[in-house]
Amino acid sequence: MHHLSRITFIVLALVLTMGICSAQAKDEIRVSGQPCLHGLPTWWAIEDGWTKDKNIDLTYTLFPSGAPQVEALAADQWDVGAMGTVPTMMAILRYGAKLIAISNDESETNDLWVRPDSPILKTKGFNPKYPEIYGKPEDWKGKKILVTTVSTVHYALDATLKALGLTEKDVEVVNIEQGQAVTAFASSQGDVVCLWAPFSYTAESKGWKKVSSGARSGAMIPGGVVVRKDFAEKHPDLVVEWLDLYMTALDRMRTDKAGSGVWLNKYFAGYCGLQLPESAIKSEFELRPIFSVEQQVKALTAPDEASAWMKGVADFFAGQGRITKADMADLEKSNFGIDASFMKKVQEKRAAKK
Amino acid sequence: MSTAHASALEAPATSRVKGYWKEYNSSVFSLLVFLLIWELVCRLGFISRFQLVPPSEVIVVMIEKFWTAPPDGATLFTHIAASMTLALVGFCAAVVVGVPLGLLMGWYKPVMVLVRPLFDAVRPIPPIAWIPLAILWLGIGIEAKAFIIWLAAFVPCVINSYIGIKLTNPVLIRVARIYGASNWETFIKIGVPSAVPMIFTGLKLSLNAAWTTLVAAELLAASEGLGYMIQMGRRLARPDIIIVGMLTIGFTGALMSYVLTKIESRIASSRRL
Amino acid sequence: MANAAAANLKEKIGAVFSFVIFLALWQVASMAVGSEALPSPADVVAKAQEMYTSQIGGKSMWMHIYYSLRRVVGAYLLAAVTGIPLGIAMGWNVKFRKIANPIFELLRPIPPIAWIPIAILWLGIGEGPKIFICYVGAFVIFVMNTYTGMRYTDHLLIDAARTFGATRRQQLFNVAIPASLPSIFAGVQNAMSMAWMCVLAAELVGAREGVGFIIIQGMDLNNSPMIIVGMITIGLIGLFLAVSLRYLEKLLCPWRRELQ
Amino acid sequence: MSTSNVKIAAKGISKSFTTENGTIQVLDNVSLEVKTNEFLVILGPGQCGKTILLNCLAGILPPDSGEVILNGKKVTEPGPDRGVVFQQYALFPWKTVRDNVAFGLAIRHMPVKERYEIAQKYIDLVGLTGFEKSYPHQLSGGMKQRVSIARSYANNPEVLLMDEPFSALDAQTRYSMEKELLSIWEQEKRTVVFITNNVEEAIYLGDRIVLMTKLPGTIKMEFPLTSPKPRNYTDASFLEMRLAISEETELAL
Repeated sequence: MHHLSRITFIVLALVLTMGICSAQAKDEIRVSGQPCLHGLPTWWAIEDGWTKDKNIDLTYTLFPSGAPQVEALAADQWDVGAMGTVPTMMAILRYGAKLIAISNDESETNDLWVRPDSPILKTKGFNPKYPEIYGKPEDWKGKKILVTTVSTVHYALDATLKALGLTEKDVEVVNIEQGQAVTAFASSQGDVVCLWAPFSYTAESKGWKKVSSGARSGAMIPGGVVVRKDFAEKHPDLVVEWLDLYMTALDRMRTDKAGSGVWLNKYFAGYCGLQLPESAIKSEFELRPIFSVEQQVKALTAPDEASAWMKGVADFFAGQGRITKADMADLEKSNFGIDASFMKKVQEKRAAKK
Repeated sequence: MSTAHASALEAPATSRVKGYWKEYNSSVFSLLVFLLIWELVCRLGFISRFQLVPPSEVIVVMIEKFWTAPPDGATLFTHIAASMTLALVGFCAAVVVGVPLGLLMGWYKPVMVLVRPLFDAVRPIPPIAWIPLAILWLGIGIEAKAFIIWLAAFVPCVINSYIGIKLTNPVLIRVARIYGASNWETFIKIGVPSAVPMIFTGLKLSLNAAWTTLVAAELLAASEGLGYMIQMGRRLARPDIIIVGMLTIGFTGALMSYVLTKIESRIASSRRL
Repeated sequence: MANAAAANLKEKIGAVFSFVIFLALWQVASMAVGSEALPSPADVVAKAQEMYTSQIGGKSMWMHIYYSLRRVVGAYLLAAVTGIPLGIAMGWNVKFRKIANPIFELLRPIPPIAWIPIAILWLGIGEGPKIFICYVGAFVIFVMNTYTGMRYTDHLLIDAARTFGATRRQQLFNVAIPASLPSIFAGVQNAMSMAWMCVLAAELVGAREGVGFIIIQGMDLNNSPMIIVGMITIGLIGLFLAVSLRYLEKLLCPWRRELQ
Repeated sequence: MSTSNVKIAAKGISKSFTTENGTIQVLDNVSLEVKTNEFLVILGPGQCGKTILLNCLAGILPPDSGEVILNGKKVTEPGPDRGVVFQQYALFPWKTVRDNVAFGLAIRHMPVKERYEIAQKYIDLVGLTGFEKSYPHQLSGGMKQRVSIARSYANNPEVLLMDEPFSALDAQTRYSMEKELLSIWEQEKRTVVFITNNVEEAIYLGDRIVLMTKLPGTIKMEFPLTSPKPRNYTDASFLEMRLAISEETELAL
């Protein structure tokens, strides 16, 4: 009797501890990413054997989206990773992570779509400050908008509405996950759907029309590259080494779009299980500006760039009541977790090589 | 004879309050111990506070959530009400369709032969898998979410009604036939009433299934509800909100099965008398 | 005997007939609403053929099935090893029951899918959380069935054993547990169905393989035929698991025939 | 009556139960003595606490006051020295006839071979030869009760407590079971306490009949039976006794 309950207890305890205590090798960097453009660099480095002559060992873990990625960060499951703006902010706010690079500018790939017969398409540039946004405020009013709330695309929607002089109260916002949003919109639900890549490529292939985006509405949505607080403090050299690799990949993606496209396709189809049309792969590079090392250093240090971009997102969240005033103060105090030192070291290293 | 549950008979008939206390003090005690261990595990640093929030903080958040909407956009009551509505709509629809179907399957062989294979084939498919099809067929309103819950709640209704009517005492059926009742009359007057206790067990299982499918259903275009609350807690990296959502689902679910058990025993005892 | 065989045949014909009707209705419905909203059976068959002969995410369908089964079986065994003893302890020891039951009752209604965040926080992103999600589903069923079996053990049998001088331990192992076996076996079957049903939720955690992953990819790519092939695959394997366990039970529990 | 000859005795046993409707006094100061190898029948109407009394004798239920003495020692719990044959058979459905009969021996860790030899002997004795490998659900009511009797006998108890063992059987089976029980008892004498609500059964089997009243159960009267067994239901002395007891029973009701 007593044996049984004791055995049950021990087994339970073992099961729990097995997962919690995960051993960590010393010169290993555990990298996390998503089935997205900004996940490619590390996978590319591993597959293409870039680390052969380096003394670091990369392991790569794929996450379906930002929420589990941040949860795994809380569980000390990875050291560095690339993700969207919202999880980046949450990782900084809750777990003290550092923002060490901008993976890409995702403003244009967070976009709003309508069906070709939508009245919104009739006018363009109602507010001359935002010439690429379609529709008059009257056209938008009362529309049912499918959006994944508390996300970057929600931020883009908010900026679009503001550009038209509207607020969320003037429209009907429906919270829905991305994949389901496409399905719902395809079956005639809602009037506007807010998507991010690669879902927007499906929208394009269905003949839906883009009426706005983060970029068109002045909402800057930077993809974040973050490092875990502990790891940044204990192994700054490893972080620099990895970041160098990451930047090498970004440089290639900037300069050799065709060659990188082959790898991106391999990553999506062969590793993530995501079959995308060729045009989508091309769009990935066209719609997502990527920064060089110099641009990165500038963006991370200039007061009107990374910190302003992050503040824009944070203000939006604060306005929505998603983060508290205290959270906002924390974020501002840490300058949104921005830490340019690693990128500067990469710059120095490259200069020394030359 | 009465030796079996002598212990139950031995409870002294004291005042009602005292009786209730005696019945539940061990539960209260056990929950307190549970909370204490949880608190200690967090406070003594066995587990990082990022991985598990201590109950003291969870309780504070839970109490706050009764009147504050941020960060997940609605108060706890709104979430509970939304989830309850959803679960009950799905549950009622399941009862309305599932019980008659189960009864007919048990009584009329052709119905069974035709429906059973499909039922068996559909049963192992998890409710979440239906989400895209639910959107295609029913849109993104309450109908689609209720459909997901309906799928889960439907199964126990059918199975228990089916078994219940199958267990009808054949003697009663023969008696009815001797008195000239038609097959339909026998079904309504003998078969259905004798299946009632089994159906009731089915309803209980069904409500349970409805409640546990809630989170899956609220993955589909929800703006309130306990599943949505957990979802928001994840997006905002707020483990405390997640745990409040989970515990509320637990509490409400436990409360619902308790109430149903009480109703069931009341009905059962009135039947006996 | 011949009668039974005839009835059996009738049932099989009925099953085939019902599927034919179902497929016909499906075909008509998909023609009515268009293959965009509902792919026709032919679309699905074509997609299935494509999926089973090519690779998805670098793995064949059979590998995906293998990965899902591995998770489910692992979780299932773990749930059996922990759930059955817990159910026995709760059913047998009053003190233990009083302590464990309220906690169990509180945690029981929390569905496996709601455990996803906690599973990731505790176990990371590897196989751990996926097994954990399936485990939660199966564990509850194992505990419930074992506990119910123990509680409803005919007290007369325990009394009978006591009159033979059976110790408390002997009463447990020679009477209460064997008497609960039918209920435990019902749990063995239901727990398997449940663990298998949870595989989709488990693979929502973030997987690159598995049948659940196929459905999730289908959802993300808005590819209905792919989803339906995934659903049918899950359904068929679930059915297969249920049937094989039923067969196993007949082999292991011969006295249960009286209950059927 | 010399005390040394007493096998099992109840001394001033009282027992009550508390329910939602108040306290029910089931046994009120019941005392009785059973001599070694005596076949004592306790006869009483339904709901008179006979079963509770038997459970007290078996040690399954502790009395509120009073005590049960076996071989001069106080009884506190059930033991292999007292075999019980239950009204509802209480056979283990997952065990074959042979394993059911050998249960008590298995509990005592007797080697399998020896165990089965003894079991076989009693299976033969109760006339179930050939059914060793059957499961209880494959047997009729009478056969199940035979298994139950064999199970008790196989354990070699000093006292056999039988709780209305034949009440669930049809009349025909009941007669033959009574006859068979008597012949088994004649072959292997034991102290028996047999509970019944059937007057004929009591007269047919008993060495002595103890008549109990309705709730609260007390002992109303005793009838010694001296005529040789097996008795004939149609004998004059049988009918006379039946009449005598019936009159008392009716008064008791």
